[in-house]
Amino acid sequence: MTHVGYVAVTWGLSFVLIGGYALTLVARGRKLSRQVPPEARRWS
Amino acid sequence: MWRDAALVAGRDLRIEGRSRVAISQVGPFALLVLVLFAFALDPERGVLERATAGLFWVAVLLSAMLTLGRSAALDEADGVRDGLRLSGLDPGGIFLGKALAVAAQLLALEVVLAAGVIILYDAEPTGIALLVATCLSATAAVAATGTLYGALVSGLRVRETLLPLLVLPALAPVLIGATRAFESALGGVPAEGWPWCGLLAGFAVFYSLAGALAYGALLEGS
Amino acid sequence: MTAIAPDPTGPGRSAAASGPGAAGAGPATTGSPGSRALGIAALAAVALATLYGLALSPADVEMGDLVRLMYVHVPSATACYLGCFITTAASGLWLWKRTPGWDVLAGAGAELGLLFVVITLVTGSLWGRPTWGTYWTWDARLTSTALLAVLLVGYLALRRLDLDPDARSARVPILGLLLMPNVFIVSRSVEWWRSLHQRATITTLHPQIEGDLMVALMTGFLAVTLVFAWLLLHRFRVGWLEYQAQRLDLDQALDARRSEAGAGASRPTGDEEVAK
Amino acid sequence: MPVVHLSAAVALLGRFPALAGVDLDVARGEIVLLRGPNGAGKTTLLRACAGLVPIVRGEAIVLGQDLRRNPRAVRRRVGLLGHATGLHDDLTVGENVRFWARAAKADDADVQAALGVVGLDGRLREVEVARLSAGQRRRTALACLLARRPELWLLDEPHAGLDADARDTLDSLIAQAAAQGATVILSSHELDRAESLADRAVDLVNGTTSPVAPPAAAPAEPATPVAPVASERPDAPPEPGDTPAGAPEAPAEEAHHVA
Repeated sequence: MTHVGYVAVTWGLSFVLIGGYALTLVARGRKLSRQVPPEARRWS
Repeated sequence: MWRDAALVAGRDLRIEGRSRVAISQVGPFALLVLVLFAFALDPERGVLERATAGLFWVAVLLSAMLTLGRSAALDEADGVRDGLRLSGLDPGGIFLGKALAVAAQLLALEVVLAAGVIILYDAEPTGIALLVATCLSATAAVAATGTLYGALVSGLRVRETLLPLLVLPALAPVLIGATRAFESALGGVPAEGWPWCGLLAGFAVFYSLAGALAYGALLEGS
Repeated sequence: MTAIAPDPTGPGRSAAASGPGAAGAGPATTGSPGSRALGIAALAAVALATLYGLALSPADVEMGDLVRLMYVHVPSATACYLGCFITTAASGLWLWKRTPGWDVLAGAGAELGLLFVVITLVTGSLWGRPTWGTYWTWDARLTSTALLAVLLVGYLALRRLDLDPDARSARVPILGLLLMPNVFIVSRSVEWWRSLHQRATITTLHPQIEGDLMVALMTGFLAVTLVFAWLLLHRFRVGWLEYQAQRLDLDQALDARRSEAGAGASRPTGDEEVAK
Repeated sequence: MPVVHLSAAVALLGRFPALAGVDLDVARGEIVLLRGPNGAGKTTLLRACAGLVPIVRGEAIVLGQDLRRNPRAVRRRVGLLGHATGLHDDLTVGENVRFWARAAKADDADVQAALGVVGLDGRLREVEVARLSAGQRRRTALACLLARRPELWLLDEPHAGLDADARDTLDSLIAQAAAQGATVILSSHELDRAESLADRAVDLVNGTTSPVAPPAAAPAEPATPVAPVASERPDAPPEPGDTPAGAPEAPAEEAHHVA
C-alpha cells in the first residue's frame, strides 16, 4: 500500500473527530436528561 | 416606503455630516490602508500595479466595516430603536434608507480611494463606464448586505467584533467580482469585466430584497 | 434523517412509538430503541466501509492508495452540505411556524455541518499534499469549502450569544435562512473566478471511479449518511433537552414574582380615587 | 370601549416576569397614575401598553387593537416618554423633533407648535442635543411626543429632571390633552403632584395590580407582621373578583415595612 501514512491519518482523524463528537453528545444528553423531567424526553 | 427611506437616509447622512467621522476618520483610514499595502508589497517589483484592483476593494471593505458599525450604532443610542418602532415608519423603508446612506458614504470614500490609487499606485483607468458601473453595483451590494447584517447583530454586546466575522465571508463574492471587473477596466479587456458587474448587481438586488423583507422582524427583536 | 421526523410538537415521537413501554425504563439518556437500532446500523455500515475502503477494494490506477481518502472526503463534503441545507430549511420553517423544535433542528444541522466541513477540509489537504505537493491550493472547491466553514462558524457564534429561547429574536433564524443562499453564491463565484485562470488543475479531484472502487465509495456514503442521521438525532434531542431545561416555568416564575419578599408597598395603599 | 384593557396580562423581560398579572382598564380621556415601588413593573407596563414589550399571557386590547396580535397598529398611535429620550445627539433640537414628527406624518406646523409649547422655539432650537442639559433633553423628547399627536400618552416619570416651571407646564399639557380626548397613563415619584393631576391611581406591586384595601381598613389594621400572602394563592393572575380575597395583602406589607 502506498501513502500508508496519509490514509491512516485521514481515516484515524475522521474516526476520532466523529467518535469524540458522538461521545460528547451522549455525555451531554445524560447530564441534561437528569435535569429535565422525564415527560420532556418524549422518546423514552 | 420610499418617503420613509428618504427620511431615514436624510437623518443618517445629516448625522454623519455633522459628526464628520466619515471625513476625518474613515477616509484617512482607507488611505492609510493603501499606504500600508505599499509598505507590505514592495512598490519596486510591480506587485502594487498588478494588485491595485484587489487592494482597492480590500481597502473599501475594511473601511466599510467602520461605516457600517457607525450606521448600526446610530439606532442603538438612547431609545432610538424604540422610537423607530413607535414611529410607524415602514421597516423596509428604514432598511433602504440606512443602506442608501451607507452607499452614499461608501461612494464618496471610493472617489477618495480612486484618487489615492491613481496617485500612489500609478493606476491607469481604461474603461471608465465599467469602473463606474462596478463601483455603483458593488457599493449597493456592500451597503445592503452590511445594513442587513448590522441589524442582525444590533443590540449585542459583541456587535463590533461579530459584524466583520459574519459579513466579510458573505461579501467574498463581491470582493471577487469587483476585483475582476476592476482588473478588466484597469488595463485589461473591459468586455471581460461586464459579466462580473452583472453578478454584483444581482447580489445587490438579492440582499436589498432580503433586507427589506427581514428588517421588520429584526427590529422587533429587542 | 427520517428517523427524527422533524416534528416540533413531538420530537422523537416516531422513535418513542417504535418502543412502547420503554418510558421510565433504563438510565436517562437521549437514546431510544429507534436510535439504538440506527446506531447499530451506523456502526455496521462504518465497519463495512472500513473493510471495503481499506482492505477489499483495490488501489486506483492513477492515484494509487490515495483513492482511499476519497471514501471519507467525498461523503463528508456531501454531509456538510446536507447540514447546511437542514439549517436553512429549519430556519425557514421556524420563521413560518415559530415552534421551538425547528430552531433546535437548525442548530443541530449547523453544528453537524461544521463537524463535517472540518473533516472535509482536513482530508482534502491531506490528499493535496502528496498529489499537488502542497497542503493548500486556491482550488475553487477548497476555497469555497473554507468560506463555508467560516459562514458556519459565524452562524454558530451568533447562535451561542442568542441562547435565551423564550426571548429569542428572529435574527438567528434569518441568518440561518441566508446560509444556503450564501453558500451557493460564494461557491458559484469562486468557481467562476478560479476557472478563468487555472485551467482546471484539479479536475482529478473526482476521477473516474468504477467497479470495486465505486462500491467502496458507496459504502462510505452509506456509513456517513447513517452516522450523520444518528448524530443529528442525538444532537436534536440534546438541543431539545437544553430548551426544556432553560424553558421558563412561567407559572412558577409568576408565583415567585407575586410573592417577592421585601419589595412590598412602602406607602399606604389608600383610596383608589385620588381627591382632585 | 376602554382605550386600554388589560386582563391578567403577563410580560417577560428576558426570563423575568416583570408583569405577573395586570388588570387595567382605562377609559378615553382619563388620566391614570401608576404607583408602586422601584421594580414593581411600572416601566414595563407602560412599554407593554406601547407594544414594545410583548404580552405573553392574558388579554391586551389597546386603542381597539389586540396588542398580542397586532402591536404595530397600536404603536404609531401611542406616545411614550421614557427614561430614554430617543434623541440623536448630533442633531439639533429642531431636527430631532422634525424627524420624529415627519416619521409620524405630522407637518412642520405641528413641530413649530410643539417646540413653542415646551419653550424650545428660541435659540435652543438650533442647538445640538448633545449640548443640552438633562431637563432640556426631556423637554425635547416631550416636544417629539406632542408633535406626533398621540391618542394614548404613556409617560414614565415625566416629572423627573424637570424644574418647577417645566413641571407646571407639563401638568397643564397633560390636563389639556386629556380634556381634548387623549388618554394618559403616567408613573411618577412626585406623588402629591401626580395624584392631584390624575383622575385615579393604580397600585402595582411585584408586577401585579395589587388589590386595594377599603379606605377605612388600611390605617386601622394592627401591625401584625404576616408573611406575604401571595405565595399561598396558587391560582393564576388575579381576576377582578379576587380583590376581596387579596385585601389583607396591602396592610400586611405596610406592617412589614413599619416593623
